Amino acid sequence: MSVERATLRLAGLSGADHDRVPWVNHLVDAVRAEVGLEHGVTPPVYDALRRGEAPDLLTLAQRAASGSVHLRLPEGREAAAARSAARREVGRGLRIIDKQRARRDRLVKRHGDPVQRPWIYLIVATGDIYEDIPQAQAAAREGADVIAVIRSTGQSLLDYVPEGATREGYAGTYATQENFRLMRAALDETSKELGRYIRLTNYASGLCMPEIATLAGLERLDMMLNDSMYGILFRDINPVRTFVDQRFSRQIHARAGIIINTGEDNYLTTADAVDSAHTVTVSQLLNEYFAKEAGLQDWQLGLGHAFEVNPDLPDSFRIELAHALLARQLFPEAPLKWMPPTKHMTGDVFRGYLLDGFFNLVGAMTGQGILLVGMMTEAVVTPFLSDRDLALQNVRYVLNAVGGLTEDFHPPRDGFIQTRARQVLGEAVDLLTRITQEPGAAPLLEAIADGTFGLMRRPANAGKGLDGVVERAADYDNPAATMLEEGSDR
Amino acid sequence: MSVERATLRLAGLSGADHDRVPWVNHLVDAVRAEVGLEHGVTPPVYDALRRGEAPDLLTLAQRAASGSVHLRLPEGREAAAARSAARREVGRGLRIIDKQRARRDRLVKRHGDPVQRPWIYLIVATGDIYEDIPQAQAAAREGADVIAVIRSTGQSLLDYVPEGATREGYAGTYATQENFRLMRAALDETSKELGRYIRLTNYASGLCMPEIATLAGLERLDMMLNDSMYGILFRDINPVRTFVDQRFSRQIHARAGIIINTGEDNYLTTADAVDSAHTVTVSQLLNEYFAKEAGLQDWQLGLGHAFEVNPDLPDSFRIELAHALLARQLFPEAPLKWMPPTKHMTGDVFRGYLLDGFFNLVGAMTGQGILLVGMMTEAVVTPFLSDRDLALQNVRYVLNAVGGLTEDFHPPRDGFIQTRARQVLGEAVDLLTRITQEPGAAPLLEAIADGTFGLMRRPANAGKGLDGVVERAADYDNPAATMLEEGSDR
Amino acid sequence: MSASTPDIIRPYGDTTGDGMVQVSFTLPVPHDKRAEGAARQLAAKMGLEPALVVHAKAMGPDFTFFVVYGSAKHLVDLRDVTVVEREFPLLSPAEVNKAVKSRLRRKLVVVGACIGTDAHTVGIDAILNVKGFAGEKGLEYYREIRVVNLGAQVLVPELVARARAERADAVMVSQVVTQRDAHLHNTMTMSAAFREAYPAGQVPLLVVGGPRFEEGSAPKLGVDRIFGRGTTPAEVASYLVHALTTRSAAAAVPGSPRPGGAAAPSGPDGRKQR
Amino acid sequence: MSASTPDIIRPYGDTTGDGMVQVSFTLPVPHDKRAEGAARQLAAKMGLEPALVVHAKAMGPDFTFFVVYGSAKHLVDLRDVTVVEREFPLLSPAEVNKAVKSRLRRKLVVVGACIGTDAHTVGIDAILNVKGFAGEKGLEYYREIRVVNLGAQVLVPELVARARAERADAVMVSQVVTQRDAHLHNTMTMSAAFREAYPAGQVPLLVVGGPRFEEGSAPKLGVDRIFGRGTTPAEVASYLVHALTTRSAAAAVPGSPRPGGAAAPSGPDGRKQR
Ligand code: B12
Ligand code: B12
Ligand SMILES: Cc1ncc(COP(=O)(O)O)c(C=O)c1O
Ligand SMILES: Cc1ncc(COP(=O)(O)O)c(C=O)c1O
Repeated sequence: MSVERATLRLAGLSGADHDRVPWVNHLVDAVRAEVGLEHGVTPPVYDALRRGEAPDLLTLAQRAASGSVHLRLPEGREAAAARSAARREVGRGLRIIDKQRARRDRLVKRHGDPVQRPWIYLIVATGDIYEDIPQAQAAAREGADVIAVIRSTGQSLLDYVPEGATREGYAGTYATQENFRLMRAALDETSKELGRYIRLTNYASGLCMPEIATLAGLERLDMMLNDSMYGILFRDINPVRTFVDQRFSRQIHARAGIIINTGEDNYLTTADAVDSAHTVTVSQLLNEYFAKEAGLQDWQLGLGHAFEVNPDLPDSFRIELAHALLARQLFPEAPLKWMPPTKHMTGDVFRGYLLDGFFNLVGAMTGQGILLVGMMTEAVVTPFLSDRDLALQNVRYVLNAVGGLTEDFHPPRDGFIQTRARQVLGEAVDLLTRITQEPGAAPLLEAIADGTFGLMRRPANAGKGLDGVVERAADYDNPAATMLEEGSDR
Repeated sequence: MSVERATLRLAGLSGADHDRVPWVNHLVDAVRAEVGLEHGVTPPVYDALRRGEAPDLLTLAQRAASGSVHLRLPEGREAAAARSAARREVGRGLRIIDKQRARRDRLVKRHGDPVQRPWIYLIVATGDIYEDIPQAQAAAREGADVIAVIRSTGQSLLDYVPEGATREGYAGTYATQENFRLMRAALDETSKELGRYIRLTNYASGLCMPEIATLAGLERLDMMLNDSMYGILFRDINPVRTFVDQRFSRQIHARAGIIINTGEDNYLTTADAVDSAHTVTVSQLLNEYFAKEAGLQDWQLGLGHAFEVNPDLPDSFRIELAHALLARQLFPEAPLKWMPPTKHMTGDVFRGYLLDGFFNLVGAMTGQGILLVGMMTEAVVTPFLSDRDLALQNVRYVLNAVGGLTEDFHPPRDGFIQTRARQVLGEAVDLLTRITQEPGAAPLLEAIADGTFGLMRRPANAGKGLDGVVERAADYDNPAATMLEEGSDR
Repeated sequence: MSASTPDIIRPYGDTTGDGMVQVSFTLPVPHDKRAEGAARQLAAKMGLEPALVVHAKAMGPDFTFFVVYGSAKHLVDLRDVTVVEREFPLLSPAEVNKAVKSRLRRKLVVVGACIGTDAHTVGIDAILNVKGFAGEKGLEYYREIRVVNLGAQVLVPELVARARAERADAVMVSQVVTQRDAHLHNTMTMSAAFREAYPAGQVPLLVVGGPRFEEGSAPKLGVDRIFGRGTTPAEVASYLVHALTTRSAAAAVPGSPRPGGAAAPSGPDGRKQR
Repeated sequence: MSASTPDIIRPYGDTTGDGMVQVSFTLPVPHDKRAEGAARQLAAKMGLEPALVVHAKAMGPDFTFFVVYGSAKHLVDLRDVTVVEREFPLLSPAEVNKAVKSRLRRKLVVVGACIGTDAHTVGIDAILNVKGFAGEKGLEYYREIRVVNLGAQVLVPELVARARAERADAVMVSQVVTQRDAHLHNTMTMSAAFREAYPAGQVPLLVVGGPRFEEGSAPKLGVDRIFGRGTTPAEVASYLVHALTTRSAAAAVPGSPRPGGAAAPSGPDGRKQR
């Protein structure tokens, strides 16, 4: 369903009614009610426009909302005409995405990439875009290379994308097209000021994953959180819907030159980081597989992993080193995303600051691509301005003073670290073997239903958003999907 | 002069008048005034006792203070008799020291040594022995293996040792025999409670170095700060007095089984830790030389060095590693004392806590013997109770979680670390060569006079306490010195 | 040191009575001498005297971060500290089961959820799931307790409906996200909805938990009890037995106040029932 | 954000006006619920509301360490902040030399020391020695200034005697150790001794420095000026020129107050001269 709405967004439909219900929702709902969605939303819509039901998409959506348009499934030549109109309009959207990608390339060339690896990734999460902006700019000035705007709790389960600039998120700010635009513009300014292109990140997840991915492409976001199973496992979203939405979103990301960030860290917030280390590896492999299928390149794969081993465990740091090295060696070309301790952070902010220092050290020593900066107040509040500043100071010290330790770091083949890495890899292979041996037509869906991942059972015929899943008819047409597959732009 | 007072202390003279002037001072001053000190203090004193000027040492000292005894230099048989009486009495003191050493050995056997290296060394510094005690016990419970009671500012320039339990020190607590006793007793209790022998440290430095060393031996202190040149350079104490006092003190330490801690860290609080790294090495070599000369064993040489490189310098951490490794390799048998950042600590206590973490890491990775625990409030106050607790938590995390990194740490021969270590060693050798090439009878004294160390010129005929330096006469006798030299106890 | 603590105490740096406290904060002003003066003013208003601004750092052009050490002039009077001591005995699972069986004569029904948009289930799962927390089994493990765990992001009407359907004796709600007081708003909405949906006096026991509720705020939020950081399942089970059995006893005496210290009949605004 | 800051501000966590502050301290009580209540009481007295005790840890049997986050209800009024702005222009060494030469017509004599038992000379050396500080040369480098640096642990009578002998225009004293207010006691002893030893109005300029003096406390301590953390030699040299030349001008008018804001004729106790 959200794939169809995303398609309309590509065709240029935006905005919402006075109840903040987006026009794309009205129009898709109307099509669904009158003709069904199994043929795609564009055939009835462009047919209606051709028939003069409305002068343009927006008016059509408005009229549809009040029930005053007639929609039908065109056939024959009319269908062909509707299709080609749709393709033309949707192509415009794709060309905007292409232009934004080109613009990013130009800006990166002009302002430059960060000088160091890992790139420094920081979160802002005030809930108010107008507080987020100065905080993001401040963070960039202090050294952040990537700014992630965390989403409000609950947005993932909204079956629409809110509209406009928002100031009322809880523990995060709504992902809206306008918020994207405002933040990107602010960071463009800051990039210029700093002579370094500052990347912007948000979340393509939840019930509106495809639409948000599309908006990200249109507004030149640079990275998106986008995991193949996160919505299923952690948001109880229907698995089929998730895989469908995910494919479309990743095609958009591939097209837009957006780096995806996957969510393996989440496994470790509920499961134990030592016992379940191999599930991280398995998830990375699955994410890689689906990403390649959707056309993403290696440099776009910000596969995730995290420093979540209980710090009271003997040799906990070296266990982390082993895990981080394993990921590094399995995906040598990917800009791995290394995420900080959260579960074992406490109200002792001094201890937290220290742990974050050693997390940074693992990141530096194992050549991670993206370093999500840890906050000493992790267990207390969403980050304060000063937390970010202190955290960046921590990163700078470690990269600058300690980073070179790589030269002296040579874990012996039969030493603790290499042995641990081999063990985790072995467990991952075992798990994958078990999954492929699941009986049934779709072993992965079966495995998910069986609770293989994160101990959560998620059957394919349950979960949120299930009613938005529609089986395609033989004549299903979606010009966006087609053009993304072809790589064409008109 | 203090050597003579120390000798009287060994002979059992203690206490002070109502103005808190110790009786040893009264008696030595009286001898000096009436006969001079060039023959040693004991011949006139034991001669007077033999002549019945007083029934015992204490009464003699009291009468001497009021000018009511007659003192003279005994000759011939009388001299021999006085000598042997003195030897007998001073021998008692040495036997107390021997007993305390045996007692330490027994207690260590009973309670055990710390399980890990480095030993964890913590400072208390309230100025009030009755606040110090619970703080020291708390620190031990949290993991400290060694407690150092910092001295009040100014004590080093007092030409007497204060008496009794004291509560009025500034930024440290007076070193007195009673304070030593109280703290040692409290820590004996705590050792029993914890099943781990907790060591106690103080400072044998300043104008009363030999007396304090003696009191330390008598009260079973386990380590003493004792540097061959600290007093000269940092307290402007006369060089000759310092070397004389130092020799005697170290003989006492050797006898008492006390580990000395040298003060190379001090060079780096005024000079730059990179430029002057080699002065640390030179000082370590000198301290080793003088220590061996005084009979100290390798296991008693807590040679000092410190983490004082400017943390803003690129690779600062690896420079520290190079310096720490160099010391480790030059003195493989010595329990090196590794000291935390102080100069570059600021009011940013979070940053300070992080730096201390990486300081701890160097300590663990290079196998240091004694780790002086750094405090996040270094730039602010003498440590709070909570600072110590947090600092110990820091140490525990690093030793436990990160310490094993040693296994993976192999600085390549031509890499940054080994190259830097070789450079420092080269500079140290050059400096020693230059010193031995100084013209004059005592090249080291000349070098000190010339400002070779710490850029401070300290001529041999100047400095505080010069008037307490007396050239020995041919018949100089000091039974303590003799017995220490001989290793005899009666 | 130990033995008897005096009634009046002050913070302790390294000497009894020194009052020493560490504070850090950000002021929305550029870093200059005026900013440092402003920091000192704030410290003085907080009662620190003397106060030393030991660290001040510009964070961009508009903000300055400060670290201050100072002696707090306030005295802490331990006699004024009201401790919500556990108002019930801690029971073993066997004792809980026995008590439920003998006093309720049926299984005790618990319905739990993370409400609102909160998706942090680890805390409530720690209490409810068999797996439990800190070595203690969760409520599911108790033979005489029936647990219905609705999981995350449950809407209040849904929770009320389910509680009614299951004839819940107790409703357990977790709230972890506190930004903009989300936990307080959600809890109050929930308790209001229950009072609306049930006849007076028949509302199930309302229990909320989460790491950042203020102690003693249960009446204000309209719930019976709050559990905070580090709660263990046994505490919760013991509380349920205590509260429900006292309540059923009290119910015999019409008009008697509801049990559980926190459930005093009037909230701070003078009326608990809306 | 920038442009004009409002007059009334509050601490900033992540939202304008949220007042968020971090506090840590130790209370001399065993760690239990009462201790946490005591911590909340202290936080409340410091004006934090709400206040969350986010960390509490026993430190042995008698002490508990706390970390608290909370919203400080205090408002900071920037209009009430009195900033001791530099009351003199910052001069280059050449300008200082020229001013001394033309106005004093002789070398300016400075006698410096760490007094009492304080042996921290790095600070005063940074100001006086040629080597200097933060890239600026120290006062020894100035052709028209004669520096007598007495070093560490100088006794006050010794300092007074030397200042008289050298006919010092200014006496510079450093105090770094602050435990038990050592720096304050030593400074007051020093200033009293100078007032004793010199006829009224002829006391040399008394300047103290160190990282932990309270701003604005010069009158209380009986000195002319205090320099704090991060002082540079040029600031001190410029101040000397300013203070001494204003003073010599003022000296022409008998009875006129001494120059330098801090040297107002009466201290807080109403009489500066003892
Ligand atoms: C794990 C975790 C997650 C996991 C949650 C997985 C899951 N299934 O629960 C994931 C990764 C999904 C997640 C996501 C988010 N999280 Co989160 N998360 C955490 C983390 C790291 C640990 C929380 C935890 O599990 N604690 C362990 C449990 C056992 O403790 P507890 O919850 O306190 O429970 C105990 C007691 O409080 C009590 N209790 C709790 N509930 C109840 C209920 C009853 C009835 C009773 C009796 C007792 C009780 O008993 C429990 C056992 O003792 C914390 C940071 C931290 N270190 O605390 C952040 C944290 C809670 N998360 C936070 C945020 C903001 C989010 C997001 C909203 C971020 C975003 N915008 O995307 C998202 C979205 C989630 C959402 N919609 O709510 C913030 C909340 C900030 C605030 N104060 O408002 C925190 C503090 C991190 C931070 N500093 O930013 N998170
Ligand atoms: C270096 C140092 C030492 C060196 C000193 C070497 C020397 N020759 O000075 C040594 C190792 C000898 C030392 C010893 C001790 N130290 Co120390 N030391 C420090 C340290 C690490 C740095 C101080 C420093 O040099 N700062 C750099 C200079 C440039 O800064 P500054 O002094 O603030 O000076 C600037 C301004 O304040 C101003 N200024 C200062 N003086 C003056 C004077 C005038 C006239 C003017 C105009 C300006 C001015 O201008 C300067 C340039 O901007 C600090 C910790 C820290 N990181 O701050 C502890 C510290 C100062 N030491 C401390 C202590 C307790 C001691 C001892 C007393 C410990 C003991 N009991 O043994 C001993 C004994 C010394 C004694 N008798 O006084 C404490 C003081 C605690 C307190 N607040 O009371 C500190 C804070 C460490 C701690 N947390 O315990 N120390
Ligand atoms: C991969 C991934 N997607 C999405 C999210 C965001 O969660 P929600 O969808 O609840 O906004 C997260 C949270 O960290 C994540 O890790
Ligand atoms: C080697 C050594 N001796 C002695 C001291 C103590 O100084 P003081 O003699 O001033 O008490 C120190 C100070 O750290 C030191 O390092």
